[in-house]
Amino acid sequence: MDSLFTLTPPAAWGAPLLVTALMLPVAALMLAFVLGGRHAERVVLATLPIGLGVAVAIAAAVLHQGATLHYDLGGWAPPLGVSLHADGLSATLLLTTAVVLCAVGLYARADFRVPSGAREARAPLAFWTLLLAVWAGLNAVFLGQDLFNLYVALELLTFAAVPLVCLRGSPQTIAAALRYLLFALLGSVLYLLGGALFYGAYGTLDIALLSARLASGDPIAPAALAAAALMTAGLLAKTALFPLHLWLPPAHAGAPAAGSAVLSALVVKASFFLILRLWFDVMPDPLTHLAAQVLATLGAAAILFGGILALRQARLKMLIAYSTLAQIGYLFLVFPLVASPAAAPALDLVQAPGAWTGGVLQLVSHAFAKAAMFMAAGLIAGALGHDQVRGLGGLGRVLPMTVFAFALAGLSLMGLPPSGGFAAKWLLLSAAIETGQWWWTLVMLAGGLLTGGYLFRVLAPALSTRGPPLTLVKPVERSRELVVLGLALCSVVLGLVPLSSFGLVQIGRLGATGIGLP
Amino acid sequence: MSSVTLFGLCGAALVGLGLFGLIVQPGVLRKILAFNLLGSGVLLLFGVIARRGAAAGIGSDPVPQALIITALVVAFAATVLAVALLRRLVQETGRDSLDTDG
Amino acid sequence: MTLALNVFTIVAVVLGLVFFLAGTVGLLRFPDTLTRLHALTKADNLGLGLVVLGLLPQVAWPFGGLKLIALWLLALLAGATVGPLLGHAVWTHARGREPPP
Amino acid sequence: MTQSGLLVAALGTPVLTLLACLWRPVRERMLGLLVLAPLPALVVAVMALLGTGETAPMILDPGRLQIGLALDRPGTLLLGVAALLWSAAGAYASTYLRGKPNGGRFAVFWLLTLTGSLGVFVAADLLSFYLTFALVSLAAWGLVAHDGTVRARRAGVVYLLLAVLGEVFLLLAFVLLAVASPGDSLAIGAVVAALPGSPWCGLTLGLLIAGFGLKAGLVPLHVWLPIAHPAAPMPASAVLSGVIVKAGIIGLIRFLPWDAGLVDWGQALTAIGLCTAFYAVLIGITQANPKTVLAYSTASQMGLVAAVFGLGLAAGDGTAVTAGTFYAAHHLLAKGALFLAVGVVAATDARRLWPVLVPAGLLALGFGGLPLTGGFLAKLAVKPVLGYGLVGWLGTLSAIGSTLLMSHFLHRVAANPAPEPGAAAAPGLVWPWWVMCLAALGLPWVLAPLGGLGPWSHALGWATLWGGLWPVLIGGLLALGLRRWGAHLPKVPEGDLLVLLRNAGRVAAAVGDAIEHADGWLRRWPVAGVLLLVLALVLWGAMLASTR
Amino acid sequence: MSLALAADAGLALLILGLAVWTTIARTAFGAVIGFMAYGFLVALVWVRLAAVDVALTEAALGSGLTGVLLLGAAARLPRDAAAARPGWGLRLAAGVVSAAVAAGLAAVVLLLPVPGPTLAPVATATLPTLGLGNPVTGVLIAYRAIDTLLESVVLVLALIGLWSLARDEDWGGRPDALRAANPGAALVLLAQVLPPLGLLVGVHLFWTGAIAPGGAFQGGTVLAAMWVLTLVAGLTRPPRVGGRGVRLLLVAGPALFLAIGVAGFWLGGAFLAYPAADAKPLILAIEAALTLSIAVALGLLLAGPPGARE
Repeated sequence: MDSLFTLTPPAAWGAPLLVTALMLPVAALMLAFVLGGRHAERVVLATLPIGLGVAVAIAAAVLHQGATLHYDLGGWAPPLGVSLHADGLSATLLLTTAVVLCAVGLYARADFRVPSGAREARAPLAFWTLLLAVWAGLNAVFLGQDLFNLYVALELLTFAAVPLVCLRGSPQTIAAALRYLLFALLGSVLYLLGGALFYGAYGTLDIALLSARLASGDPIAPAALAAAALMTAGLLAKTALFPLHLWLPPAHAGAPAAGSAVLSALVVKASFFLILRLWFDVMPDPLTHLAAQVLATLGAAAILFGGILALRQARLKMLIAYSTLAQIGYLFLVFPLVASPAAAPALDLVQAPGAWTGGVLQLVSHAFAKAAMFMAAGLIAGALGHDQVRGLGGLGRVLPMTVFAFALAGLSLMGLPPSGGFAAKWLLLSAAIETGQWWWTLVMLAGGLLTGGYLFRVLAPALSTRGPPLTLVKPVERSRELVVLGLALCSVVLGLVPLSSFGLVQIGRLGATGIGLP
Repeated sequence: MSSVTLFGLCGAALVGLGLFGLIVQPGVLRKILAFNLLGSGVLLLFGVIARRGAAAGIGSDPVPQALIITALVVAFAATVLAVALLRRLVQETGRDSLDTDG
Repeated sequence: MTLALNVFTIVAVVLGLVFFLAGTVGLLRFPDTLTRLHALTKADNLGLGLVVLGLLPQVAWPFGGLKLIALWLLALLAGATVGPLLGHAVWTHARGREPPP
Repeated sequence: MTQSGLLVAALGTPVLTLLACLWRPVRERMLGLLVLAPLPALVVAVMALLGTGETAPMILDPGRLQIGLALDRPGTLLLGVAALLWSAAGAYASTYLRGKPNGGRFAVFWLLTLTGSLGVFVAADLLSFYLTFALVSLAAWGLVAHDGTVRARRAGVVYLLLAVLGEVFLLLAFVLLAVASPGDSLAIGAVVAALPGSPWCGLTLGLLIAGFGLKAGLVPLHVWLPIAHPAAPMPASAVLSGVIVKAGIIGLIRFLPWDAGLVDWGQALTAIGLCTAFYAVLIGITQANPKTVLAYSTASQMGLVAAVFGLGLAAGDGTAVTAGTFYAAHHLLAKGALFLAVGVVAATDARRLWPVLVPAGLLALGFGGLPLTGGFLAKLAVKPVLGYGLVGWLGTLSAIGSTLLMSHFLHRVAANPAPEPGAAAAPGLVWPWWVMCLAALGLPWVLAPLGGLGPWSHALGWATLWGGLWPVLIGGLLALGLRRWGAHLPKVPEGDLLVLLRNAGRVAAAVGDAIEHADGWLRRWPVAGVLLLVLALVLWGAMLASTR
Repeated sequence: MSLALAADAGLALLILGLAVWTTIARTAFGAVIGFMAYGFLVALVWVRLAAVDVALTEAALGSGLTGVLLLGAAARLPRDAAAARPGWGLRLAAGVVSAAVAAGLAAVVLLLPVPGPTLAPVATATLPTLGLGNPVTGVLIAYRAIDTLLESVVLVLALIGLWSLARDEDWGGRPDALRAANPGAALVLLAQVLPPLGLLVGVHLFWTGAIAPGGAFQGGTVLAAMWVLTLVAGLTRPPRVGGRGVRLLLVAGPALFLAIGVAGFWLGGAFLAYPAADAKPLILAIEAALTLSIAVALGLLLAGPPGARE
């Protein structure tokens, strides 16, 4: 056993970047907490660009090497030690997180500024430190390779997200935050139980080692089956997939605009990312066929239910929250398409790479579009003083850039060209047809129609010519509108990037060959 | 039927009880209690697994023990946050249960 | 010599258990909280003392023994504090006013 | 290279003017500039027509997706006439809407639709075709719902619903096409070549015909057309009926596999086309509003073009394409002119109507095949394709029907001139109408060789002239009868079949309530908790089953 | 051996009984009392499972501090708030489903491989290089140092989340959740007699953590308990929320851990690695800072959000 004793040789130059990506937000969080007052905001705005740079560097390293970056913390190799892991998917998500958080940081400066009189105020300090904590949690989830380390990262993320929901302190948001916390904790405990059972079965919690043990041919231990099912259920609770969505709408609609953007665009995706890691990195492919159909059926129900309910919401932010519910459904359609029987013989993703790229594209373009939408809704609510969809008549004349950004984000959600959403739907539809599961196409198209429906409900009165001109309660700074427009454009530009350049997402997915969409 | 298996079954029963309590109990404080029961049940299962790993002269595998300690501290932090939210809920609405509890 | 010590241990521990039993019976039988409190603090502390006394010879001296005695003292201190507090709380709760000093 | 450069300029100008609209002062005065935006496209088309045959396609992404633009024969013809109508309607709009509110917003939607409609004719690959098609469909909503009245808003909703439905059909069809084609190239030619061999050939064709048929107004998906076109302001109606409908036609031209000889699909398309032609006439004559009559005439004419394409598809030869394109080009010019005429008539005094009514009458009867008009040439071009059997006779019957419908239109137009005596339409309205009128009458003669017609002498032979005249005469007689007994006809509401869906709204509301109630139940804590555990057990069972 | 088995069975039954009581008790106060007793018995089970470190943590944190927290909450609940209980159908469904999950888990426990897979030999083999005796501390501080680091950050984050629940006008005040209205003389006596002993036990626990069961978490919890005792008795006042001193104390543990971790790049060849030669002093430094930070954090967590400024 002396191999463990000799410290692993320093990994490729990319590896220390992983540590920086993980520890930068943690250090900034502590610094911001100690300095407090106005310094907290300055620390955040100083750290965000550096973090963005690190994320870009990691993506470049992964693309350059064409393989997964790996780093054993403390020099201890798994199973004893914990290692960090960054494949194409995590690099993409790290980059998305950094970009969205930079935008949220710029947007939120006006909402969370320390009033001139006091040295420090509750909401600003809480928001800026919680934003860094969310970032630390997200980076830890995207980089983790050890199931228990991921559990701690998930908890860090949940404890950062819950206070964001009730930052304003109104009774409804307190109840929403409490409901979110309790349901998330139920999910986490199930995840922990799964982790315990995995350790009981195979004596390790490292994803790579577990995958090797599970794919090694001997019969799968019953504890491992139970672990996978319980962990998936726990993560589904935290991702608010359709029947388990009781906490999402009030929580995401109750949070302040910047908070809702982070919650809907990123926090919900972290637990989905873990389901992807669990299903495609740990579980052997044949094990997940039947279960993939269950997930996809729930995803389809989420798309339809979420769409119809979004159509009927009176408040704009509730409409967007239910839209998140629907768009999450799309993500779960990836499971049957990638792990489809047609793809089984090849036993990896070469068969339907489109589905994987499409799923990741949907995840990323939804992150940008949803963040832009919530921030736009925040601007509208701030300017008009209310959040009712009925009262948006003639908004286009008063806040043209915000409405334009909202429309762009809607365009991407609906999947109209040239947006990222369109490219994602195109890939998912092609994969559905290639693998012969045509019924998912009907669901996707119906989802597109419903999305069009609830966007029309908002945009038609906004672009209408009739009705008295709206009076602004509070003027809206042009810089904040530009930030929202920038994010919406990010989501649209994703569609213009030619499909062939999504090689980054494939890295680490397709085994050694790394061929995928040429 | 060694005592370790016995405690394992006790852990499984605690998990079942905790889940039942968390789902059915209307009051938030009762839910927090049920969550702690559930958590200790899960950690008990983990402890049984650790005890099964006794080797090299130590009574129980140290790695799961460390994980359990970390999980206990996380559970405590969660309970603190939940109780604080509950107290604020009681201050604001005078009720100790969520409207969707019924 | 060890035989005598063992006999002493058994006798002391049994006596201690008897007092514990008395305390528990008192807890179940007494009508109201104050009397139950009285039974518990008295009987159980004495019972614990006897058990500790009985176990002293079995334990490595001096550190093991001292720890046992420290334990007993801690239990006494806890009993001494909780008793008046609970009594105070029960008294004020029943009569709605503070007891005379 | 100049060809590609001009192609980019053709599409770039409207886009640049759109960007200019971002600044409020520019947007306010944009109405006046609408006439200039389509001109580069007109120049490109004319140069392509005068120059040699096929022009070099301009590929934007030479990678393997083959995304790019291309100018082929039908595309050029339709692009040219479309640009002409866009320009004339633009001039018309600047006068028609001057002084009215929201001119800037109208200009923005106008330019968006213009970009999409010109782009549709030149797009050479799936993605850009779908992009331009979506742009022209969705941006046109802004034109339809511009007036903001309850009627305009309702028309906008109906229009958008069906437009998005069409988009969904096309998206699924395009994905089926892309998946079926072996390589990764998305060029339309390559993709359509692989269509006959694809396992989902029938489904794809069905979706394509449904998607493009909806845009062209084929029954039963035509219901939005008679509601949307009249609701829009006059220039927008002209463009909607004239050019935007042609997006469906160019779609059929581009995506139907002509040389595959699919007889059954050809006959089906022909049947739908003819059925639309007659159905639209029957409903058209019961309508009172002249713009609605014109809208039904559009549906009828497009039905005929679809029938021609159907025959071409069945016979498996490309001549039907050139004939159909020529017919569509003439329809575009004539229909645009007629809509402008309606606006001019509405603005002129009852006594001085004849200088507008006489040319309008010529154009209207041209649809019936009145000799020496553009319509006569179009009918002549289409006759060989229709043949002399049953379909040939149905062709002439539809000519009679069109004449009947058009005379009813003339009667309705003449019925409501401007009330105040001595009123004369503003010159800004009149000269675009004259430009379009002359174009509709003259251009077909110039473009005759493009339509597969021989020298003029052939068209001027006595037999052909008489062949064109007698259906018009019969149609005129029927029109007289219609005027006398017209009052007894049943009053059909504008979007005929739409009436059936009136209670669709109530059903949708009921479904919505049920789902909202279910959601309320699902979001109760105990229910969610039980469902979570049930889900865990189901997943566990599924995994256990798959290990057996 | 059956006697030990019988004792364990009795313990297990007692625990299950208390758990059932906690679930079905009528009043929240009764349930909390049941839960605290349950917690201490579970600590006994940990001793029976030869996991003494965990037993210490469970007793101090899992039932001690949690008990105090829940008692405080139970005392403030509205008396008459009878919440609507779900219908019998749902309760039956919940029961059936929970029983199914429990049965599944029981089956899995019975099917676990008897000589379970273990990392014990691997962990103990490399302990001497770290100069540690207690393998659990070895795992916590060295092998899985990232978990402990994130763990301490979670505590600080929970505190931030807690403080964010205060009212805007109360910011800068002192947390007031623990201040007893009129602490009895007995409580004051206890708060004067016990803390010195508690302090000694806490430091001892931290110090022996390197070679015997104990460590930062356990020591920190005992110290926090003593501080809470003095707070309840009113002998000391909780610090102001805005104070930079208390925040430095809170952040000292994780910050030092992170600093030494980063230094590991050069000293030990990797992030969070310790130099082969003098790992022990560094580890003790980290443990000391962690103990201090955890004690302050847990105390403030119990003290609640800042209350009205007097």
